[in-house]
Amino acid sequence: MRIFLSYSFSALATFIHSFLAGLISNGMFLLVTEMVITGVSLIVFLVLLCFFLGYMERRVAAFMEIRLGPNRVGPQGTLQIVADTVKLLFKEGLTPDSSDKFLFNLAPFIMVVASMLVVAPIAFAKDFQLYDINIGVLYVSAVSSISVIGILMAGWSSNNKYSLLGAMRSGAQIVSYELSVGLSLISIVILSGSLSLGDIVKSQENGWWIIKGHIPIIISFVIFVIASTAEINRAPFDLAEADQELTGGFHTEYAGMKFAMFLLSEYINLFVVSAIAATLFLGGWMPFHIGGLVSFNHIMDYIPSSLWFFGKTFFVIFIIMWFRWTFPRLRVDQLLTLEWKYLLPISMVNVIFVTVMAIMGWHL
Amino acid sequence: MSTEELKNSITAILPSSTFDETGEFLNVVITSEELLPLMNTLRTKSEFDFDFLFCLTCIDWKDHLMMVYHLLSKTHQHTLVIKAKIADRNNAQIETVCNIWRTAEFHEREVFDLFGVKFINHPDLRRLFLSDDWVGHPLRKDYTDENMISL
Amino acid sequence: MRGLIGEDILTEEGEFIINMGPQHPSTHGVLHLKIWLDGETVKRIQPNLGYIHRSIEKMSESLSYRNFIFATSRMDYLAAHVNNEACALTVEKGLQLEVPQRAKVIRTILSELTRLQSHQLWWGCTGLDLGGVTPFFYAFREREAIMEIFEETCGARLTQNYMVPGGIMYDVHPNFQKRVKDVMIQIKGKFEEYDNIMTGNVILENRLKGVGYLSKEDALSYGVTGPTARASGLSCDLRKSNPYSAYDQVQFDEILDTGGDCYARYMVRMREMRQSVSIIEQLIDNIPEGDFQAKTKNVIKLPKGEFYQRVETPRGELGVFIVSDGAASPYRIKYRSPGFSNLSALPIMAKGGKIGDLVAIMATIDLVIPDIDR
Amino acid sequence: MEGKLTFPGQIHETTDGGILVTKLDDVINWARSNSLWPLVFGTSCCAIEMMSAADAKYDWSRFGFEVARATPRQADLIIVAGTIVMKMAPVLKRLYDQMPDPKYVIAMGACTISGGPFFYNTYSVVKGVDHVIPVDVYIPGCPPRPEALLHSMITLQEKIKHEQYFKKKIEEIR
Repeated sequence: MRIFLSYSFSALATFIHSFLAGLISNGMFLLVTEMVITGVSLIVFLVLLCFFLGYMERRVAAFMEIRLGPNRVGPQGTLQIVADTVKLLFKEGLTPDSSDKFLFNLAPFIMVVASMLVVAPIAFAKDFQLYDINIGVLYVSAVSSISVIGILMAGWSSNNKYSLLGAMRSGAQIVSYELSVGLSLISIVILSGSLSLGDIVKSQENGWWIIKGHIPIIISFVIFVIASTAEINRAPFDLAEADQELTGGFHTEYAGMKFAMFLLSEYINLFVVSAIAATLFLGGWMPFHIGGLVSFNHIMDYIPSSLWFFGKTFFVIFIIMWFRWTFPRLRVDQLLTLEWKYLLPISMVNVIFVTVMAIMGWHL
Repeated sequence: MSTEELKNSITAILPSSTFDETGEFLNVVITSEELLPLMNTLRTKSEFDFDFLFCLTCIDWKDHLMMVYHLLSKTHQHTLVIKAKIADRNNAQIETVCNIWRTAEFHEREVFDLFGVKFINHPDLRRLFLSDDWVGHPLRKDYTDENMISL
Repeated sequence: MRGLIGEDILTEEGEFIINMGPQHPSTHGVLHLKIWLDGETVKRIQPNLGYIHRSIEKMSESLSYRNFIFATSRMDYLAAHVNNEACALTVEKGLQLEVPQRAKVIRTILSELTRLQSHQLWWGCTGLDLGGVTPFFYAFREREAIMEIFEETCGARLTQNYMVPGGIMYDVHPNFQKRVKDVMIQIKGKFEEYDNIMTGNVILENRLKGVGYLSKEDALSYGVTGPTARASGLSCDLRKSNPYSAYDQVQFDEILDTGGDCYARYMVRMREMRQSVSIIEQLIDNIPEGDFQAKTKNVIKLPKGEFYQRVETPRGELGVFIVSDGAASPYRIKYRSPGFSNLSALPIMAKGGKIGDLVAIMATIDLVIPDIDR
Repeated sequence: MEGKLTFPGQIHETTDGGILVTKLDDVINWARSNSLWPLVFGTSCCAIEMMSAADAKYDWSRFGFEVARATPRQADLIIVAGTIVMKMAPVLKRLYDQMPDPKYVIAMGACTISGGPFFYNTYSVVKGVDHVIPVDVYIPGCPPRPEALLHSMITLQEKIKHEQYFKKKIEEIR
C-alpha cells in the first residue's frame, strides 16, 4: 500500500531485491539473476509497448485520414498487431540466395539491440531507472547511432540495388542529423550541469526546462524533434525506406520475423526518442511544478510519476506520428540541405545563447 | 493557308503527289522515297510551319502498307495528312521523321513493332510493346496466332 | 565496385543501373523504366512499355461500330466517358449524324465530371508519390461522390460505356441535376482544404519547383498535350480550339502557365478543377428537353473513308482515327493516346534530377499506363 | 514390478493431431487470416477499384488489410488487379516466387479470370491468370466493386481458417 501512496518504485525494487537475497546467498549469482529478470521484463515491456505503438500508429493514421482504422480483430482492433506479429513469426524467413547470409541475418538483431540499449538510462518513473549512468546523455547519443551500422549492413548484404541506395541514404542522413541531436542535447546539459538523466530530471523540480529555458530551449526542443525524427528514419525523412522511390529501401529483401525486427526497432526508436525528449525538455517523470507554488505542486504530486512520464512521451510520439501522416517526403539533397544549412547553424548559435543564459543565470 | 493554297504550294514542291479531299483534312499521297524531303520542307518553310505531328500510324491495305502522318501547324492552324505508300510489304522501309518531330520516335517504334516497317536512321529501333522474341507483326491483316481466338 | 556474387554492379562508365518497375508503386501501373544513375542523379532513362498492351486496336477491327467503344473505357479508365465520347464522335462524323442538344449537354457535363474525378485521383496519387499519404484519402472522399453520380447514371463506376453513336445510351436519372449540384457545392468547399494540405506545404513546393523542366519547344516537338503541355505555355486545349459537344456554349478559361516545371503542372491541374466546376455549373441548369439519342440503324456501316476526331481528355489530346472500308466493323483503328506522347518526353524531363524528382515528374505527368500501351 | 511399465488401457491416435495441435492451428490461422498484407500490384482498371477499397468510404484497414507492401518479400497476398499480358506474365510469376510462404492470390476482375473482354481476337492477353500462378479466390466484375473485393478478402480469410499448418508439419515428421 505504501508503495502506491508514495508513487515510488524504490520500495518495490528493495522488496524484490531482499526477497531474492533471501533465496540466493552468492552475491555474484544474485546480481546475474536480477539482471536476467530485469532484462526479460524490459524486453517484454518493450515488445508490448511496440504492440501498442503499432496499434496507435494505425489508429492515428486513420484518424488523420478520415477513416476508421483496424477495428475488427479484437475489441476495437486492439489485437490487430498481435495477429500481425504471430503471422510474421510463422512466415517463411527468406534469405535470398545471392545475399551475404551472415550479415543479412545479423543486421536485424543489431538494429533491435541498438535501440533496446538506449532504454537503459531512461527514468520511467520516480526511482525507476535501470541504470543511472553518470554520462547518460553521452551514452544515449553514442549508442543510438549504432543502428546505422545495422541499416548499412542490411542494405549491403541484401545484394539488391534498392537496398543499397536506401542504406547509403540512411548512412548520410543519420550521420548528419546526429550533430543537431547532439547539439540540442548539449543545451540542456549546459543548463542542468549534469550528463546524468536522473540529475537532469531532478534539476527540473521547480519547472521543466522548456518553460525555464525560455526561447532558446524551445528552439532546441523543436530541433531535437525534427532531427531525431530524421535519425529514426520516419516520414517526412524516411528516405531510407521511401516506398514510392525505393520500394522498401534497406529492408526490401527482408521477410517474416526479420522484417518484424526492423519494425520492432523502428517503434522502440520512436519510443526512445520521445522518452529522451520528454526527459530532457519536458521534465521526465517530474510532475508539473511551478517554483514557489507549494500547494499547487503538492496537488500535481498526487498524479503518479509514471503517468507524467508516459503522458509526455506519448505526446511527443503523437507529434512525430502527426508529422508522418501530414507531410510529403523530402528529397535526398533537400534533406541534407536542411541539416547542414539550417538546423546545424541554428543549433550552434542556439548553444551560444544557452551558454550565455546559463552563465548569467537568466533561466528561472 | 487554305486547303487550295496548300494544294498549290505542295504541287509546286512535289509535282508527283496526288491529293484526296474526301475526308475532313487534305490528304497528300506520295511514295515512300519522297517522304523525307517533303517533311523537311513542311517543317522548316515558314509558310507551312507544321510544328505538331499529332498522329503517326500505318494502315495495312493487304497489297501495300500506307504510312499516315497527321500534321498540324500551331501558328497557322492548318492541318495536313501525308500518306506515304510503301509498296514492298515484305521489306517495308521508310525514312524516319524523328529528327523533325521528336514524338515520332515512339510512334515509329510502335509501327515497327506492330506493322514491321523499318525506319531508316531511327536512333533506337526496337520492339516497343511486344517482347523482343515475338514472331510477326500483329496489326498486319495476314497475322495469325494460335493463341488468338476468333469470334 | 563488385557485388557479392561477383557481378559488377556498376557499368564500365561508373554508372549504376536500376530497373524501376514493372511492379513499382510510383509507376502507376506496369511501366518499366531502366535508369542509369550516377549516385542519386539520373543520367539516362529508357522507358520500356508493353506490360499492359492488350491489343485493343487489333480487337476493335473485328467488332462492330457499336461494340468497339467498350474497349476504350478500359484504355484510359480514369476518363472512360471522354474516351467513349471520342469514339462516338468519330462514328457520328462518319455517319454525318446530328446529335440532339440534350445528349450534347449531358455528354459535356459527364466529361467534365470525369475530368474532375481524374484530377482528384491524380492529386491524391501525387501526394502518395511524394510520401504524404493523407491527401489520397481526402481526394477519394470527393471522388466517391462523383463515382456515385456515374453509378446512378449508367450503372458503372469506372468503365461506363455510356456514350454511344447518336447520343447517350439511356436518359439520365431524374436525380441527376440535384446530385450534381450537391456534389459541386461539396467540392467547391474542399478546394481550400486541398490547398491547405498540399499546395501551401513548403516541402511540396521544394519538391516540385524547378523540377522536371519542359520547354515549350520540347513540348511541341514531343507531341506533349494536355495540362502537361499547358504548364509549359503551349496552348493546346481542344475544348477551346476545336470545340465539340457543348463546349462552344460555355465560358471557361484555358489554363496556361509558363513555369514548365512540376509545380506549374500541379497548379494547372488544380486550377483546371475549378474551371470544370464552373463549366458544370453553367450547364447543369440548362439541360434542354428532348431526345437523348439520334435515330441510328441497328447495324451501323460507315461510308468508305477515314475519320479523325480529337478530344481533350484529362491527360491531353486523344485522337481516334478510324479507317473504314464500308463494312460493319472498322478496317483499322488507331488511338493516339495522350499519355503515349507525354511519356516520350519523360527522359528529357528527368535527366539530371534525382530519383525523388523522377517520381515527382511521373506523378505530375499523370500517367495512366493502359492508356499508353492500349 | 520389474520390467517395462505399460500404460493401462489403449492409446488412440487422434486423427487431427490432438487438442494442442488443433488449437495451435487455430491461433495461426487466426493470425494469418487477420493480417493479409497485399502487394502493391495493379495493372489496369481494377487497380483503381483496389485503391477505392483502401479509401475512407470502403476502408479495408478495418480488417487490417491496409499495410500494402511495395516489396513482394513482405506481402502475403497478390491481388491481381487487371489484365495480365504475355509480357507481364513472367514478371508476375517472378513476383509470386519472390513472396515467402504462405502466399495467397486473388484474381480480381474478368480479365484475370479468363481474359474477360479481351478474350477474343487479342494476341497478347493471357486468358486467365491461373495459367501463370495458382489462384485462391476469383472475383468477377469489370471491374468488381470495392465491396466485392472486400468480400473476396473475407472469403479468403475463411479459406485460411480451414488450413492445418501444424497437422501437416506433424504428418511430414511422421
